Amino acid sequence: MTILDANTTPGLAGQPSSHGPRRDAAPLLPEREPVRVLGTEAAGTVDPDLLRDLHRRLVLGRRFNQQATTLARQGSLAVYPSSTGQEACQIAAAMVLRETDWLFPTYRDTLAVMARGVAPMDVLALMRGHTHCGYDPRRYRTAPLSTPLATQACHAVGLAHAARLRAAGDPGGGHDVVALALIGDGGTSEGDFHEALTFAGVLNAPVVFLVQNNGYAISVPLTRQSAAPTLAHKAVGYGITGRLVDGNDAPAVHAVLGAAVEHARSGRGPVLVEAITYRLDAHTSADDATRYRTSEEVEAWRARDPLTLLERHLRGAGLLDDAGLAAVTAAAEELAASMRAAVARADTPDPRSLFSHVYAEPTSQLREQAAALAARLADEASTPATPATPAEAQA
Amino acid sequence: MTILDANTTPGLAGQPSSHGPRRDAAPLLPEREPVRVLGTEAAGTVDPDLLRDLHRRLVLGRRFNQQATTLARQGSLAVYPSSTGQEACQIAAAMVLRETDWLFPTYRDTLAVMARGVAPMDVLALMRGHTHCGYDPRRYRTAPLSTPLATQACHAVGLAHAARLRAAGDPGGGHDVVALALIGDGGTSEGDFHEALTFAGVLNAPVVFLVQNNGYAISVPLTRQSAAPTLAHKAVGYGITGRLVDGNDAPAVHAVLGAAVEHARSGRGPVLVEAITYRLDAHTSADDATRYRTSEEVEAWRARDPLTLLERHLRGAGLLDDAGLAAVTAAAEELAASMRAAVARADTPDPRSLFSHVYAEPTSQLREQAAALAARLADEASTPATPATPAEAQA
Amino acid sequence: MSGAAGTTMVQALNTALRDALREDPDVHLLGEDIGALGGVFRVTDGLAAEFGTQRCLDTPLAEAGILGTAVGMAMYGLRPVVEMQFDAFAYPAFEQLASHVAKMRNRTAGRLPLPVTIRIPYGGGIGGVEHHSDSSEAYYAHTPGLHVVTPATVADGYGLLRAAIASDNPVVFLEPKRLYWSSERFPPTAVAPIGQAVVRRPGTDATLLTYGPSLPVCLRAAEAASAEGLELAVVDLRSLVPFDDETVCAAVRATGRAVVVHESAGFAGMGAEIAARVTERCFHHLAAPVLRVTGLDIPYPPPLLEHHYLPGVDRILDAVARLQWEQ
Amino acid sequence: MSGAAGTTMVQALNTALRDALREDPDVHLLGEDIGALGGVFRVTDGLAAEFGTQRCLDTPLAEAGILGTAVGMAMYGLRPVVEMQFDAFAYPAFEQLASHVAKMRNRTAGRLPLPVTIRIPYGGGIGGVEHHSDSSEAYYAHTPGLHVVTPATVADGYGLLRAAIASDNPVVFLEPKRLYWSSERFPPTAVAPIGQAVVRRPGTDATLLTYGPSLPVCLRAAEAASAEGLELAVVDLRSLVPFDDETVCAAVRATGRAVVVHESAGFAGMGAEIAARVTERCFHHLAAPVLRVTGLDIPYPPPLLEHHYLPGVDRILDAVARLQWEQ
Ligand SMILES: Cc1ncc(C[n+]2csc(CCOP(=O)(O)OP(=O)(O)O)c2C)c(N)n1
Ligand SMILES: Cc1ncc(C[n+]2csc(CCOP(=O)(O)OP(=O)(O)O)c2C)c(N)n1
Ligand SMILES: [Mg+2]
Ligand SMILES: [Mg+2]
Repeated sequence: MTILDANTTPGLAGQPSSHGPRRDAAPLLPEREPVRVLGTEAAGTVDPDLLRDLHRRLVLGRRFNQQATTLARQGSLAVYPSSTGQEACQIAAAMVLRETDWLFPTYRDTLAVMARGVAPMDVLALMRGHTHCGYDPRRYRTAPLSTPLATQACHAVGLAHAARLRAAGDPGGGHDVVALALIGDGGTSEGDFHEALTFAGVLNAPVVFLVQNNGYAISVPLTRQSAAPTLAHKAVGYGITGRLVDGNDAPAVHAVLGAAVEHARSGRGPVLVEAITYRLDAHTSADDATRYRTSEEVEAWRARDPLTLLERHLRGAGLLDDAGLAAVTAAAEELAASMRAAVARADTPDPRSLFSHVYAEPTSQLREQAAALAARLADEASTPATPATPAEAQA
Repeated sequence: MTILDANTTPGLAGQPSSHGPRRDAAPLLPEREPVRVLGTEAAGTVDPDLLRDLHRRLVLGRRFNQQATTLARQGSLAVYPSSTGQEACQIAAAMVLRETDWLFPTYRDTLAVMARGVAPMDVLALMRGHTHCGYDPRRYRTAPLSTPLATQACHAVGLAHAARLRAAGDPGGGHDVVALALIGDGGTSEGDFHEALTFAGVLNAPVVFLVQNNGYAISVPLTRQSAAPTLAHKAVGYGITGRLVDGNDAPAVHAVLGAAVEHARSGRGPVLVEAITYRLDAHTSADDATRYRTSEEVEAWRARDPLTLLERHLRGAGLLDDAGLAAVTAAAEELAASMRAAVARADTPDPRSLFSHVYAEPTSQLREQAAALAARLADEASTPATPATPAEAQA
Repeated sequence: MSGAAGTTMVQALNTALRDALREDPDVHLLGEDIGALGGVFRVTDGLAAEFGTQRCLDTPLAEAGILGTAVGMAMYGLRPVVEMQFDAFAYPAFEQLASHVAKMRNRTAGRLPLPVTIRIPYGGGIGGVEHHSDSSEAYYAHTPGLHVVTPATVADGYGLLRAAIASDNPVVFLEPKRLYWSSERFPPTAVAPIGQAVVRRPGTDATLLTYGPSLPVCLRAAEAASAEGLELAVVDLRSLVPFDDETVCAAVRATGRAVVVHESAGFAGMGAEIAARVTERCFHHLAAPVLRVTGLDIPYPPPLLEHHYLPGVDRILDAVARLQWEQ
Repeated sequence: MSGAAGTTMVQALNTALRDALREDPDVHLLGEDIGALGGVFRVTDGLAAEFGTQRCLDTPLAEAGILGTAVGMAMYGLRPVVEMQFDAFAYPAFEQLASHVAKMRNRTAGRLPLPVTIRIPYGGGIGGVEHHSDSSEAYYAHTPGLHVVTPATVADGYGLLRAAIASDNPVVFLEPKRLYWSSERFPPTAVAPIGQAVVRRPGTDATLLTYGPSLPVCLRAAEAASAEGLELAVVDLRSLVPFDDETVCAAVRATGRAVVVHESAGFAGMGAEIAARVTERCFHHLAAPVLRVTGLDIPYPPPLLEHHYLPGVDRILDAVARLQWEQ
């Protein structure tokens, strides 16, 4: 069996072999209703420590989103795309991964990236306008926050495939890596999403796609984005497993994603998980969500806030008391304070860095341009600043 | 009801409305085995005239493929991608359309284009190297043969959507148009295929996608192209109906495609039909198919040649005798002879045409370039031809 | 549409779309978030309300699909106007643009013209994060079969967009993001012809050749030079394809010196074409080589560094100074 | 690999890939039909047999997916070599190329270099039907972060491809289809440095600047000119990015006259950059403007007309004649 092999059934009856063998569709189709844990009997069987850990991370994540949104309003960040309401997905995505696994986030997945160990201000470097990616992707095994939608899904497949290739040559070398690609409901319409799933299926790559279906792509509702029964129904078209989970139910997301990651790791193929969730904030700090959705709708979802759902369960099960909550809240405030302090300390990037990493070695053209810039900067430094309008300063 | 409405079921239980309503998946899934007519009881119920018509067109189509391949070998065509073995799909695709419907063919779908009424040499103009498209797409409601794979699927959706928009404003205006997009199994991997299906589903456009799954994309077998149970299983991921048919069974393709076109026309939504077939010839006249497939495989499929299958049925049912066959064969020979004659007559295109249709009005830049070319041509005409090596003549 | 403070570029574009939708039932808009939201820059604000969600269609999030759908709509006789959300997010549609939009008329010997307008907000200077500030005009200008225009004034925003929509050619309509909120006093109403450059400022000593977001910068540079006694002419190309050789060459010949200014990366950029063709046509009138002041040959920088990337007044004046006045 | 008739370009490229696969286990090939078929031009012939279908991987038919997968592979430390089947079929991958391949090193401050080689057969002259003859080098050359090279000789086919694969930069490697079957006597074995142009023929009267498929045409033109007493130097750029200003400017200064020759459409093409930068740097050495002989500004024509489109010896000599010898 090569690493490309997958579970297959015999080909279509009566057709010569060039068209087959083909898979059985039934096991690939998602469940009819999203998987839920909270409010079901299963909730009682989840490890209390896991539940408390999830809760703590949700609280911290929520505070991170709030603080970053405030910083954006104050102009310290160019923009911030909050994941308030989607924290369960964010947190679970990072928690189910091993250190050697790779995460492929979008611009909205700042909490998942932070949960990989990246310092808050480094997560936000992109939005601060300081640098395109504030952390070392290799060190944290976390790709840069991807803005061009769905493109990162292809990268996840390639990386997962490469790891399998390495594992084949070096079984004990720590290459049993899973790649987890995050994507939004809107992103699933892009051609790159389709091509990534096609490659994943054919290569049987150890990759998991988590679609955070928050109901909107900026202003466009899911009903105008896709006519599919569920987005998880797309999986069968690639011969991969589709799963559907309540994205606001933290232990449910954790369980389904965890199973998906182990499915992929064990060579049983890629998994597409659709998590049904909602962003309670606007698309970004620059967006006006009242233009495209009603406050009734937002309130209906606020009642299903992942934090509320989990807190209610923890309280009911006697796993969280006021003291516990106070401790978590204090930690969250500390995080927020550290973010404010870091922003206050923030330095301006060095213009010489503009040329440092375009190529392995600068071309003669870039050396000339760097020298010209250096000369201009030296000039500016030596001449007294002339009053400039903001527009002129920019130009 | 707007033209964008589609049949839907209520949303996912327990989710507020922004994520739904969503469709029921079951009716969208394809049949487990390809639809067949020949060799089943249904064969007896098909109109004998239709069967004879199908047969006649298959014979003519086969001869067209053979003659065009020969012309390519002789250098009269730059290249020819034969559809030998796929004639049932080609013929049925054209037959199920009304004159007002539109066809969106690929390079391989020459027979379908001819069946729309285009003269053989005009179909082949692209391969002759004479012009990019030898016919008037508006007159024949047939898009140019598309070489960039899957791109035409988007055009089909846009055209179908536009026709519905016009129909809404002018119900009696003959705008109840269906667009039929042809595509290969390989083409389904392209992002444009995905985006076309996404748009078709959301717009509920009257479009039918016929995937001629001939088992190969040039040399790449289906098993390396997609891990899907069948390509028809992709449909559910877009909320559109998937159908599976034996592409070598002419009355079966005719029936399934005909039903699909009427499904689309009646506003019930797009349909994706996968027809399982095989190209008996190489990818094109320039391809060496022995590099990637065995003669055993080819022979196994030759036994399922659509022409053989239909002829066997017609003979068995007493619908075709030797005289009937001779008449059809004679018509095919006449077609072949007319193709040879047309090639012999073939003119060289006028170089001034290079500039005629780049823009609605030539730019001053193009006027300059056209004048320069005219001057060169005048020069050449007035100076005695100097002996040039072929390479120099080209350069 | 215009208040006391004047009409903004966004408003002018909005009015152009509204007028086109009113006058021609075949005009249809499609793109991401152009309906209820009115587009991320609000250029389509209110149009879905007035013309319905069919004629101002929120599409799925797939740029090749958007442009490919527009191609099919145009094949049926409609006149689609596509909005790409940002410059870099038009790249997924590059194949549809290069292989179909640009070629359909030609490959069908004129039988299938595609009157599609593709609106693309482009350029930087607005503090956008990566992939939100590309200047992609050279890609389009190099693709035969496309017209490529870009307004630098509010009046041209209206006039060129009307002309683009009315054109039977596919037109890439590049909207300088930096100028979206610039405003002019008089509401624009006239169609501006495609293919004609315009002299925005007369001058005798050297000629600045520019377009789109760099026009205001050039005008400021000319102002500054004038204060030092140098009169710089400023030409706004408006249309990159077709190119107005006549106006440009006349302006350059009159001064014998020229600097091309644009904000995209310089290497193999539009400025190279301008410099090359001006030199071919005006060589013996030139006292100095045509110089270029452009964006750097690096990926567009993060917001806090973008001012180093963008051509500014100083760099333009430096280039003018290098035009060898001693001769 | 080389018979009595010499080594062909296809064979040289094949050998380069084989040698790279042998020497470095991290090198992986991926593309459409590169396995059993050996590629439609047979450049990967025999490599799947020798190195297995994993290292010479037949992919699904999806160019963005191919390049995006290669990006991911490179992120894990592999050295992917992608084959695009034809020039125009690389367009679907344009977003991955422009927004990721070109930018990844820069946006990660050097932490995620992408040593990806993207082989693209390009150009016309082989009787290909539409979409099979595009010259797309200007799109890539205008995109900062990419290296762009193109061999014009069999030896460079080997040498530049080895250098491209060994490079830690992403390299767009453009293979002139017209030269695939040209052959040279000695089997190539040496790596050719990226970024260095080479003078293929010395000359004193004017300099032809060219690359890829147009080199042989320029050499024939120089031959013909020589017969009439004019000695034309011919420079083969080999590397469009980085650009070898030194070699090019020296060659132009030596003759004072230059013509750029390439086969892609002229408008905003690579020739514009060459003409503009040579003029900027050598203005006072020039007796005449740098002229361009290029493909026409039209979509690539059908095979029976392509000879009118391609720069030929006559057009080159015409341009040389227009270099104002009376001065
Ligand atoms: C290729 C591309 N096209 C367009 C955009 C602009 N854009 C940024 S976010 C967004 C909506 C994305 O929606 P979704 O995928 O559902 O993710 P969400 O924002 O809801 O997390 C759009 C259209 C982009 N970033 N990339
Ligand atoms: C976008 C694009 N990529 C690559 C090609 C080159 N190409 C031409 S035909 C072909 C195989 C197509 O296979 P399939 O879709 O199954 O159709 P078939 O040839 O079997 O009819 C390829 C790869 C192309 N024409 N367009
Ligand atoms: Mg969303
Ligand atoms: Mg096929």
